[in-house]
Amino acid sequence: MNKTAAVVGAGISGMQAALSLAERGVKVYLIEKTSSIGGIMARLDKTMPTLDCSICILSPFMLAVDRNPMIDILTLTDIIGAEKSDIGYKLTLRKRPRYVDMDKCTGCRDCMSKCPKKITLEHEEPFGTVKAIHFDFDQAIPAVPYIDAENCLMLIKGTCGNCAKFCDKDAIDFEQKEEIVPLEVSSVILATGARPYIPLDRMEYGYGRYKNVITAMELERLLSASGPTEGNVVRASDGKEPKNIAFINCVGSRDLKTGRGYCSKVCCMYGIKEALLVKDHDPGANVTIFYIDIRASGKGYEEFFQNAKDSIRFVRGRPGEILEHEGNDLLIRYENTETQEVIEECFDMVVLNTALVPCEETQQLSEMFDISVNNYGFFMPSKDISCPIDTKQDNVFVVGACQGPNDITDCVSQSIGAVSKTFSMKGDIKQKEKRSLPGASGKDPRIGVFVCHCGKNIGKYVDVKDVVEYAKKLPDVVYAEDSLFTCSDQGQKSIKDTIKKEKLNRVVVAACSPKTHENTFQEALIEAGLNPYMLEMANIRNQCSWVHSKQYDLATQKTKDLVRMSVAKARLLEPLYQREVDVVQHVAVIGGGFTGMASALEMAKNGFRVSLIERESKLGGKASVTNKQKDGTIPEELAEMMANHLEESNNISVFLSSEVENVEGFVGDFILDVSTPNGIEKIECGTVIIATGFDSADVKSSGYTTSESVITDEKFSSMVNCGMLDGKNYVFILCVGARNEQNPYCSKFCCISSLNHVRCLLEDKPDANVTVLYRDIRAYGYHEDTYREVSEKGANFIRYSPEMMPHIDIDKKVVEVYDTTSSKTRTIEFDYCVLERGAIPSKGTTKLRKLFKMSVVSSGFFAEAHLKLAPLDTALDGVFIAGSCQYPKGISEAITQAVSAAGRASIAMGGGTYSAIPITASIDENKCIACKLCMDMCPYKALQMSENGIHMEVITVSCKGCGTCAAFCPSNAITISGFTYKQEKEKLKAIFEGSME
Amino acid sequence: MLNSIHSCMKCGTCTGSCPSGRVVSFRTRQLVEEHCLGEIDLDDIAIWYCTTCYNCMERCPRNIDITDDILRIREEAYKQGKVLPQHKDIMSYIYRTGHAVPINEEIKDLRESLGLSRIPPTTHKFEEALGIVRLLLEEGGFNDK
Amino acid sequence: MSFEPKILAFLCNWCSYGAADMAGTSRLQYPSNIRIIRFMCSGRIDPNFVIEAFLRGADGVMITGCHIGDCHYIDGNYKTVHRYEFLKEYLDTLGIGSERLTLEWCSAAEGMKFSQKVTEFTERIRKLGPSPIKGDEQ
Amino acid sequence: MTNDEFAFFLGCLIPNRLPAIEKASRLVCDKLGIRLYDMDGASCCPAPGVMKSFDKNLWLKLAARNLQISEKMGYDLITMCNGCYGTLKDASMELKEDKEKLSDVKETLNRLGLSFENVPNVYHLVEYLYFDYGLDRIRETITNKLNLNVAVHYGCHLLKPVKYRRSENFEVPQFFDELVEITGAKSINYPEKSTCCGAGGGVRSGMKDVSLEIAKRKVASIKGADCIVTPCPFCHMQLEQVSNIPVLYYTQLLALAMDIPKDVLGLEVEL
Ligand SMILES: Cc1cc2nc3c(=O)[nH]c(=O)nc-3n(C[C@H](O)[C@H](O)[C@H](O)COP(=O)(O)OP(=O)(O)OC[C@H]3O[C@@H](n4cnc5c(N)ncnc54)[C@H](O)[C@@H]3O)c2cc1C
Ligand SMILES: Cc1cc2nc3c(=O)[nH]c(=O)nc-3n(C[C@H](O)[C@H](O)[C@H](O)COP(=O)(O)OP(=O)(O)OC[C@H]3O[C@@H](n4cnc5c(N)ncnc54)[C@H](O)[C@@H]3O)c2cc1C
Ligand code: SF4
Ligand code: SF4
Ligand code: SF4
Ligand code: SF4
Ligand code: SF4
Ligand code: SF4
Ligand code: SF4
Ligand code: SF4
Repeated sequence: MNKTAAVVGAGISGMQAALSLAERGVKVYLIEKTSSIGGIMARLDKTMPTLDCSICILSPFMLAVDRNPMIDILTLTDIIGAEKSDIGYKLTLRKRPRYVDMDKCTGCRDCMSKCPKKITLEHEEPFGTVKAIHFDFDQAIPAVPYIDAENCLMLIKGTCGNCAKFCDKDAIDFEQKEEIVPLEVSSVILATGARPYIPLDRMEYGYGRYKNVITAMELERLLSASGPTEGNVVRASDGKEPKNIAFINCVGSRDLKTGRGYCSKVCCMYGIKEALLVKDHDPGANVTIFYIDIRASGKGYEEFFQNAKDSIRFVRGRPGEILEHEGNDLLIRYENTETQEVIEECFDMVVLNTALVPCEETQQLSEMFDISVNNYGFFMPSKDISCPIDTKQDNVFVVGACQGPNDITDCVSQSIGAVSKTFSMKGDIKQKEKRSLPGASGKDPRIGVFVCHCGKNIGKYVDVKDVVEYAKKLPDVVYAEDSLFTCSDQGQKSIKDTIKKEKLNRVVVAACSPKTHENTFQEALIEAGLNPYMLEMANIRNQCSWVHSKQYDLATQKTKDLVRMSVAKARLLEPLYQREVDVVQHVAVIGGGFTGMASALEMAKNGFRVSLIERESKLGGKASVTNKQKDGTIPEELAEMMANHLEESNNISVFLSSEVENVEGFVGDFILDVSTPNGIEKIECGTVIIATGFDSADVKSSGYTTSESVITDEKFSSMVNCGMLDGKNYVFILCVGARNEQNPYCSKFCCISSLNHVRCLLEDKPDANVTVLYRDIRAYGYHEDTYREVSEKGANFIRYSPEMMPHIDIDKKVVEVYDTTSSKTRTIEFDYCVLERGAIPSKGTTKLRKLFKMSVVSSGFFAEAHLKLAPLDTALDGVFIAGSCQYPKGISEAITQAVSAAGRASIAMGGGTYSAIPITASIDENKCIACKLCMDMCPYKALQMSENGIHMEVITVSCKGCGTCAAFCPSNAITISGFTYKQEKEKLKAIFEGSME
Repeated sequence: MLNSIHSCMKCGTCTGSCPSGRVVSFRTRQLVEEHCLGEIDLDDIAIWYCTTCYNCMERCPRNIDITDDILRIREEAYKQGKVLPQHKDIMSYIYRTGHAVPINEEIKDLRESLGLSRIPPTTHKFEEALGIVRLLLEEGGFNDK
Repeated sequence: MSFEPKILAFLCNWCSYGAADMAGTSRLQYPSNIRIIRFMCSGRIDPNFVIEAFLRGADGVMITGCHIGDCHYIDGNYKTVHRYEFLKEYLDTLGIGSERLTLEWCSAAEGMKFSQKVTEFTERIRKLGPSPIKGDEQ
Repeated sequence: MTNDEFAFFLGCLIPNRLPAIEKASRLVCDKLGIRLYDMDGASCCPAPGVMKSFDKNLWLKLAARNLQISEKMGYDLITMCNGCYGTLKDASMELKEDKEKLSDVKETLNRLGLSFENVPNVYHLVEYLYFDYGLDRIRETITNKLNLNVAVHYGCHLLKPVKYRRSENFEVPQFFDELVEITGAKSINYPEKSTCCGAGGGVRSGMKDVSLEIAKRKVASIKGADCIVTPCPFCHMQLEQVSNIPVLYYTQLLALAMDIPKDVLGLEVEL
């Protein structure tokens, strides 16, 4: 029986899960309640901390989901019932009508321009309207509009019908009815995400009442170039650009009044991001952020925050209230808690950084599947920290923002992890189908040109018939035709038939953008027995008819030019093939902490042989210095249990007191020289997972030394674990060796582990006097509950500033600290003063980095391929990173990454071969002068010197085809398939061969 | 469910909400903090600036019953005899008349001219009831010295 | 008849080609003088292509790529920047003039920016008049 | 459901300083068919700002004595003052919720010869009018639609602490505005609408200048109003002292809308 899965919710989490499942050959039903996949991320302008354009990095992802034959996208669909069955679950789906026939619609938008009914979209309400027939956002997928039934004049009153009248494709179908569909699947992954909280119950901030108080999500839409104002930040009240903008943090989070005690984890950072973007739009704007603690806990976050300080004003203090004054200006009343001044200040616009809250159906779904929700209404993993994505049910998983606020990186890790857990590679999964692509046919070029009218989208602005006649005269063109919609079934059939009839061996389609339909036409070529790379598209719609729609003659002329250019390149097209490499079915895991052990176990479960290499004489990493967790887990016991499992597994060899000394080879076949107590061991493996964790920073960098009573976090941990604590007064100093000049990043785990220290201490000694000296308590997510709990129990928190580090007097056993929120210097006695240290990359990092030619980020931790969307991959194919070596983190996050990295490695190894994209560099040995220029330029380290040392060679499996090397080669020795110098030069030449005017 | 003042996270919402803090140097958050640390100065007149508007308490994101806590602080001050003379006067009025604001001849005339009873039907009119009020006050340790 | 410049644009596949598509979906109008050639990465754009374009008769060349930091291939566009600086000098030396070359960053959501930049650049070249080396080769 | 009959708790300020409010309230209630019975021997509520600050226990007992009077009369208690409401409502709720406190109070009152069994319900007139009596019934009595712009002031203790109040919305409440607007008057918005008048908590009695400064800032933000309307004699006094426009108590406004002549009401305002 083939396995199938339902993924519920198509945000980044759901899409990532669906793609990972599809990669494993699992049939996926991606169920989304709205009209498009994409979720929150599709509506963001940029993503922090890299300031990537959100839709740019997401669009290719969405397209990949759309095109994947293993994924069925079911939009406008809800789950209304679920029942356990023999294979998993029988679901009942309700599919709501779109009123547009997805097979017929081409996404031309003609209907929308003619629709008389305007409506507003969520998060865009004060700023702009769309039509009753619309897309939720420009890049929606499926790229088919839908009709909002509640607002369509036809559907409510039976009048209008304009859209139907103007749709050439007859795609509008008012007769569509709601359908109830059964679906049986073996597993369910819930990825229903979160909603931005609508802050109506914090009325003192006036949202909904004051026009110029908006939410961060609304600002995100304003900032977005494809949002309602095309990227202009304006006030809803008068359309003017605001000059004085305030952001307020923690609106609806860390707030028992609105029932949400948790911290939403992402809002500090997205707030800073939006503030910077506002500044970017208008450098003259004054931007202020009101905060309690800036929770920049994550890779690159602290640096992002520190840089933002140059242009953004940060005020510590949560405002009391906002009053609306004349001209809709806003008066904020607040206490600057660092000066204790009470201030009333006027702003033009106020942005509320609101919480993430669970989606409406969480409760209902939890009952349907009999899984738990926590007291805040998010899905709750059932097991302890060792399985943060499992639920009570074996085949139901919860990933992403639906189990609590998460940033994109964490969403992605969790999704890949869940898939890994659901389906182990070997046995269960059918092998990936290998497809051999057809080769070349015929020597001399025989080109067919297919010009599309795209309804009126091209036809109305360009003389298509004239273009066809023109095309027929071009060299090597043996056939040309026009059709109303080339992408339609009919259009594709015509291509396939003509290829056969006219013996075409190259095809030019002049139509929309290759980004939309290249794949569609490539499939048609394959079906007709042609190599898919014998296709060249001319983008005569998006880049011609639509942008010159008032210049019929010029547009027609340009269309001819574009066709001529494509034909010129087409004459030189050559077949390309998927590249396959054999992969050794063995993985090396470096580092034996929680992450390494979890990765190793997961890989063994997936059926691969594993070598686990640990530098120390014992497995477990930091487990022995970690204390009992809130959920009762004792890390040391967990580590022991995992170590036992490792031992029991026949598939795993553990090398203790061992280190990697040399690395050769590349994905599929690495050879590691490992120094073990028994000498050098050679390990041949297909992939490598690096899990080398972190080391603790030196207390000296903060000016401290340890003593009997001034102890490190680790010492304290051990003392707690052994019940050795004997004092009454405890002072904890946070950010020791962190967030300073030497280590300018935030180590993320230390606030959490410090709170855990305090919790354990107070459990043991409820009467202890505890003082925590902190800069920001970064108790992100549910850790806020621990922060609240320990302060309720009497732990005192005092905020210090890095300019005045707390002074420890070891002899007198007192700490002197300047308390910034009361502007007083306080002297606190201690029996023990605990230095909570930040993290630094573990000591072997530089060596490993050199061995594997990996990159690190500025903090020294390993660099991932993409911080948001590929956090476990590296620039090096076949090498993955996970856990605290990627960035310091807590145990459950580390284990999630471990499982996910195992998932990524399994996919790379599964099926025994590794396939790479066909667009690659190749080097003409005769032309190469071995100057090595290209080698330094390649971002993927895909070039190496040949064994004889006289020319470069391409490691084709690693090459991504960017072409950078080719651009640098002084002797034109490098060819990029699909974009060869000759092909492009022909294309370029062709531009000037006709008359351009 | 209300939380102990110790759970204060020093957010400043309370101070930012306080109508008095805008006029005088009374800082709600600081009062909470001082109470946590046992550093309250009961001689400081600041504790009497709170109008008991409840803004801080209704807005505190950590659900701390701030206004009630301020009243507890004042009770402590009263116990130590640290009260304002004006407030003491009011207590005396209540002791003497049952009213914090007793009637006077002018108002009596006004009442009559409005067609109301010259003396309102309160402890002003009912001696016996005033006696019980006094007994209660005395039991509570207050007598009009 | 007034001078109609011939403009050639090299676009990277990921961001700026997306921006050009977006300008279309948004029906933003710009002068029709431009012809686009797509590469996978702006880092691929060999100086030879640019020179070739001028030799063949282009009056202006536009290079667009992903914003710095957004490169699909990690850092290809950093290399583009360096090459751009070099090319400008070279164009001056050749007497073509560096002002006939421009480099712009456009994200896939910046259809508006793309159309504006094309319009501006076309106007700039129109003012400059025909390329001084036009017709020299061929 | 109450049947429009109440024990009428006067408090201190209304009978002893602002009898015109008492007059208007009695007249208006009469027109509305709400019967008010005097609470013989009632005292100060007692004043929350002072008494509750000094000795909460004593505060509770004195309040309970007042509640006891209404219980013995067999009616629920109604008050026209936010301060009295603050004390009596909160005290009644605490006694209802806390059995221990209740038995302690009972014991004390019994010892003094007062029997106290059931804690009566406590109403503020405007809350009662809106939530129980109903706008429609009031509307029937309005014969003289007022053409006024009114700045409404709620006062703090009518709304807070929220756990003991009828309206959950204390930031932007509507009910009093609606009550005001059925007279034909228009409630205008002003920035400091929900701000405290500054009188409570013993601040007016203790530090008058500070208290008046708070009131001044509040009143300064009122633009384009003909008068201020309050539901509380204490706020009333406070605002009157700093305002250039007249301050009316709600029943006075309602009385005017019922066409009750100013001289009967003892009102000397120009509107
Ligand atoms: C204003 C704002 C700015 C942000 N900025 C950043 C940033 O810069 N960087 C960063 O890392 N993170 C950022 N985040 C957080 C980030 O957007 C989220 O972590 C992430 O998008 C969550 O992805 P998800 O797939 O788990 O959930 P979502 O994106 O919420 O997707 C869930 C999907 O499930 C669908 N769905 C819900 N319920 C059902 C149901 N019952 N049946 C079917 N479908 C359902 C929804 O329609 C939605 O499409 C930001 C968040 C906000 C609100
Ligand atoms: C004092 C303290 C308290 C903590 N408290 C908590 C807590 O309460 N809750 C929580 O969630 N997290 C806590 N943490 C964090 C937690 O320990 C980490 O999240 C977790 O250990 C990360 O696991 P890891 O496997 O990625 O790294 P590590 O535990 O650091 O393991 C890395 C392993 O790799 C090995 N190694 C390193 N370099 C090499 C090399 N070149 N070759 C071979 N082997 C190598 C190391 O010897 C080590 O065994 C605490 C950490 C500390 C230091
Ligand atoms: S007009 Fe027709 S084909 Fe075009 S977008 Fe609308 S429904 Fe689709
Ligand atoms: S029928 Fe409905 S969707 Fe179509 S144009 Fe009319 S209102 Fe718009
Ligand atoms: S502290 Fe937490 S809840 Fe508050 S803004 Fe920052 S991330 Fe959001
Ligand atoms: S203690 Fe650690 S987690 Fe907390 S702020 Fe400092 S460096 Fe960051
Ligand atoms: S094409 Fe890009 S990835 Fe391939 S070798 Fe050249 S530079 Fe490296
Ligand atoms: S740049 Fe060209 S010549 Fe130089 S090593 Fe690379 S391929 Fe050879
Ligand atoms: S509002 Fe509450 S949590 Fe915030 S400072 Fe005041 S008392 Fe503390
Ligand atoms: S209750 Fe008191 S302390 Fe709190 S806001 Fe009102 S006046 Fe200030």
